[in-house]
Amino acid sequence: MTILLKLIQGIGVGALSIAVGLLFIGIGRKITARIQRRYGPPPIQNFFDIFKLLSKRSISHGFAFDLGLIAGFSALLAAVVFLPMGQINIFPHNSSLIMIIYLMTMAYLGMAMGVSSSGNPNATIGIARALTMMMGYEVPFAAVIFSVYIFSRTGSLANIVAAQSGGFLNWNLVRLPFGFVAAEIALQGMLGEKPFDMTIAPSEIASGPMVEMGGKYLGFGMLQHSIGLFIETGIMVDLFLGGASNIWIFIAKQFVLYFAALMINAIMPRFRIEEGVSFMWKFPLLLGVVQALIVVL
Amino acid sequence: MNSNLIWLVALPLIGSAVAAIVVRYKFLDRLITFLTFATTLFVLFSVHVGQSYSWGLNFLGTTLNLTLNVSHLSIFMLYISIAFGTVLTFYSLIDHSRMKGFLLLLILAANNWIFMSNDMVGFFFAWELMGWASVVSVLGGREREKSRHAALYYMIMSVSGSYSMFFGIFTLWRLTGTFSISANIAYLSSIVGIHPWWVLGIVSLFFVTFMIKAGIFPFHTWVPLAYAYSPDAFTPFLSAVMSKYGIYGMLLFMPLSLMERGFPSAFGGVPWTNYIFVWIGVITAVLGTVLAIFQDDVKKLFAYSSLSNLGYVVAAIALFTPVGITAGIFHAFNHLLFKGTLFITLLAVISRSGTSKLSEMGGLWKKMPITFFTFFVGIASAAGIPPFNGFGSKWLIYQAMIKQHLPFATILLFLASTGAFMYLFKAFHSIFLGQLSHDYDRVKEVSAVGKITEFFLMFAMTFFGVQPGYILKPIGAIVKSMGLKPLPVMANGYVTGMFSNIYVPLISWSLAVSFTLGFILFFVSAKHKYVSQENNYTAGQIPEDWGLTPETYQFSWNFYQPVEKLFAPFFRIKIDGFFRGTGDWTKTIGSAIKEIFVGNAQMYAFFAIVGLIIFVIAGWMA
Amino acid sequence: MSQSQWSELVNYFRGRSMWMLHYCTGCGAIELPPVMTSRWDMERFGIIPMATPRQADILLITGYLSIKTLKRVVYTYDQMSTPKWVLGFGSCTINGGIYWDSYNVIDRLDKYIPVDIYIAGCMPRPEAIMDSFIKLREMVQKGEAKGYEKYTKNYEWYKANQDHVFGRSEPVLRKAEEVTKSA
Amino acid sequence: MLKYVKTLNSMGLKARPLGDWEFEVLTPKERVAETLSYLKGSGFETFIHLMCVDWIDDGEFELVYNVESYGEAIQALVKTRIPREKPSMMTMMNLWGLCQVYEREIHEFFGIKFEGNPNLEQFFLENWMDLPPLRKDFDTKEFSEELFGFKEDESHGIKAPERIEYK
Repeated sequence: MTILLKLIQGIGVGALSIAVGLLFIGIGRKITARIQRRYGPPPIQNFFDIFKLLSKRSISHGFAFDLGLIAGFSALLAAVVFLPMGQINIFPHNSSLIMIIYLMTMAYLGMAMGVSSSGNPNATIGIARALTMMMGYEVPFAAVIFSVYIFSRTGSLANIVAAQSGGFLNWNLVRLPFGFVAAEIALQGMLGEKPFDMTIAPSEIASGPMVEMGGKYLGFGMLQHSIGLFIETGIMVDLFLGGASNIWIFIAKQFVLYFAALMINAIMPRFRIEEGVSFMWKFPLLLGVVQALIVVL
Repeated sequence: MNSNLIWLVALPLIGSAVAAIVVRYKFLDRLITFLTFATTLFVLFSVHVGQSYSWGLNFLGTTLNLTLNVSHLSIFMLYISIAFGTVLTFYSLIDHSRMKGFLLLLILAANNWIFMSNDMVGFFFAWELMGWASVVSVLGGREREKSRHAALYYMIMSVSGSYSMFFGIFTLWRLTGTFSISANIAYLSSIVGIHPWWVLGIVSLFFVTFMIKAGIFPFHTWVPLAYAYSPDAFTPFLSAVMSKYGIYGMLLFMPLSLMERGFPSAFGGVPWTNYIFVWIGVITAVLGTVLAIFQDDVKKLFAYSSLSNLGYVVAAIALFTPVGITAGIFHAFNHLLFKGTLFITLLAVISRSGTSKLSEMGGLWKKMPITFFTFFVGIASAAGIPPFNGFGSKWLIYQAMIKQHLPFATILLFLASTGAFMYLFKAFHSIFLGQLSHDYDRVKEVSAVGKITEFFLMFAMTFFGVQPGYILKPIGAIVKSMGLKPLPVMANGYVTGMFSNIYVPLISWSLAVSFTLGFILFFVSAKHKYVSQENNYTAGQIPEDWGLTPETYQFSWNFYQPVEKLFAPFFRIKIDGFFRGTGDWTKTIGSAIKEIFVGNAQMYAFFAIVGLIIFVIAGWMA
Repeated sequence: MSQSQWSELVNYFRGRSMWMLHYCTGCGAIELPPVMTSRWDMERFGIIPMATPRQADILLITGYLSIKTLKRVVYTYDQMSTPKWVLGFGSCTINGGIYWDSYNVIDRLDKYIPVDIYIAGCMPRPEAIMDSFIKLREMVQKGEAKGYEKYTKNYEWYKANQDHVFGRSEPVLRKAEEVTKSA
Repeated sequence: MLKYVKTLNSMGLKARPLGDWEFEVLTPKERVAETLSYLKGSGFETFIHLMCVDWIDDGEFELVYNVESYGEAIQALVKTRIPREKPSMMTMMNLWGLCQVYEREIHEFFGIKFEGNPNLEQFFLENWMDLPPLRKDFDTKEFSEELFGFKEDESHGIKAPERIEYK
């Protein structure tokens, strides 16, 4: 019975993350449009897009292509159930942050496998850029999460949230400010927003990994992006903003983080790849290391 | 007295002799090799912890006791090495590389002896046997000239390591009068509080050997050469099993808890000797990763990858905490499994494509789907992706490092892990994905034997990923035998780190459910049709008039060019700063080091003489 | 939900989200930036530019097409997945425009691929483009924009027209013997 | 500039200034290489363009080599006429490698053969079998009607503009 309950809960959380992610992207499009003095699409535009994509015919390059795209979506769906979000916490004893990060890696691997098996060099160039950028932002982010680990004496997100309970002053945002800034910059890279959006460069490499994806494949890609957005901002909320008491506050906090990322996105040009990586290894990493030093000493 | 122990050594020797007689008949040679491995595995089932066997040997008037002893660690190592050897020899029954079965059997004999030996003479003899047999094995690579050079290089390193160990053994013998390993270690741990520097010196002599064998920085230089130019069927064994001898040796000496009593602690409650060793491991991991990213030869790439993984292992076991040792041994096992698998699939790929250059392959996944999936599971394991087996150990290593409050080492290890993802994907893409060249139109999938092996390996990697308990329990026994508190392994798969827990089957269930949902969504949505690989952005049009061919669209050359640009200053430092230097002094030292590493005949002769002198001194001291 | 209701729903969503691949051949491409950016902002109708034919629903041909270009347009059109629509932009796609008697520029686009909407003008103003988007959206939502089905049904005719242009095996004009082949 | 005109005139070529920054040289076909190498040697190092004019009534093609001296900011037009029947010209690739492409284009559109140019294959056109299209005796309207099936009053109701006849 509990298994069934957990199953339903898990599917519910998955659906929620998709819906919230899509809505976020939609609102993000609207906000970006307003910053650029446009009217912008309706916030639910992404739901139209998803519906259209899933109902549109598409081409495939073979089973590896299919499997890769499904893996990209499903692995993230599998990861999101371990994320504590407000009062929804399906597996409270299994929310190891590193586990979630490695589960997300599976999604990237699947995605990379799928798009590269199409044989389109633009896709592979995009993937190579994405992996390079990943090496860039994961290092400062690792510095931050290990600082938080040592600081909170736990590696489980649920316990990290519990350790921050009791008001604003207990949030890691206040206690570990350098780490927060570093993680925020790393988050920008994780979300693939400008100035770190060299992976998806429509004018240079024909939108990179997505070049051969159409119809439902692109739909899966969008779903993956929306869940990824949900998880990444969710991790940040759990790590720094003290989690939340219920799901709505949690989503609100997530949106605050996403909003900040959007603002930077709307006004920034794009880095070259090695510039992006070296930026990540200078300023955010320095902050992360400073934070780690403060925590350890 | 358990005479079955002696069979573990004798059987491979007999098999080796028989195989050497029929070495001309290649299949027979391979068959005997496989049967011997299988029989040895069968004999191993009758071996249990605590058994021992010894016999006297009259040597220069004194009686020498050769002892075989089965500890928790040895039986673990024996099982994994022989089992992997059996799988490998089964697979290579029908491959075309120039590996000699009898040499592999000699190594097996040495392997069993090393893992069981409780006296240093036997240990040293087996070590030498293993070393020489593997040097000769390396000789049979595809590129004769290069493999000869690699073998020579490997030989030099291995011989210098042996001298060092020889010196260590005789020093110890002179101090204690016995060759027994356990007695010597007990002696060392008794005097470590009084003469820490002495103990450090003696142990270093051994550790140099072990580090050379495991290919740890700064003794890693032979690894890429020997791996890349050894016969393709031998490389899996070299990488998966033989690199573990060094780890085994280190683990033998680790219970000294190195200098805990004699030296002050560094950061995080780790004795500073161990602390340095942790950093050596971390540097190895990062160095291996960064260098692997730029390789074009796939075997070299995975050689550096092995380097990196052994760096992880060393960093973990050097902590000498329950989590660290568990994580280290677990990772050593996982590395054996996935890197063995990867090298086996490479054997399949290289024998079919005829090249080991990444830039010349591509698109093989349609031709070799099972090999492709095996490779995929292999790299997923190597990247530490759940639910495959590499995940648990990497996760535990992070836990162990964080527990000792070593954030910087952990960050660097994490960097190595992300970098690992990069080079693994590079290999994956360049071999299997991308455009298929017309040269490989006639490439076929591996034979039935190969398929069975690949399915088995895939199963093994998934099984030990989902159920790590089966491997964590014996490791727990090892940890206990070292006098530490083993990790609580609640049920199979429930891993408790010090910082958080994971229940691996839960991850697998979650993945299973989500994949089901993904497939349902995939098949519910609109239909798709399959198109050929030419039908991508060139729109089905191959502009051969412009001198472009499908291979032109294979993106595998200079795969990580931006990263190369990023690391370019460091490479400059290495060449300009280190060898050319800022002054004559540096120049002299630099050229001397260069001499050693580049190696001409005089230098090797010089090495031999130095070794001889050490030998004489050791004898005199004895 | 019945079949027709379902397709009505699908058509509604398709009309609300149309992604465009702009094939910029001629001078007309310069009219697109104002359409995309803040002056007219086509994103408010869910229309955004896409980088590859795989992702696109609308193929917007902005100008004259030489024989070589037309070949690529046909490839691109074939690479797009159904449902897909073509917008012919400017006089050039209608009757060749100022290139009406050129030796190398085709005159009518819908001989070679089915065009759902033509936008007349040389050049059409951005309002005209926006208007055509709205028209297309109405047509899609009513289920009238069926150019891709016409293409499948009359493929032989289209193919013959394409081959007539691409696959010439003898001179078009009678004065062939005067061609100074020796030159 | 005048010194070049003077020198060229003294070489027996007809040269005259066309403005402040341009002068033309009329040469017979055989002396083009000589003239151009003289100009290149005296500072006209940049080859800008090779043009062709179809003087159909004279039965001649006129080739115009446009070179420029950046140092003095003047251009020279070296003009030569060749008969329309079996037109041929020697290549100038040994002076400027760039000429290869221009000569290929001229060959494609006018049918002039350039001796010594290794590659005169089709460049812009595909599958072209008619008269070279930029010759005056090539009827583009008829071609267009024949190939693209264009009729002037075809259902669009748009009347095509009157065709300008070139004299």
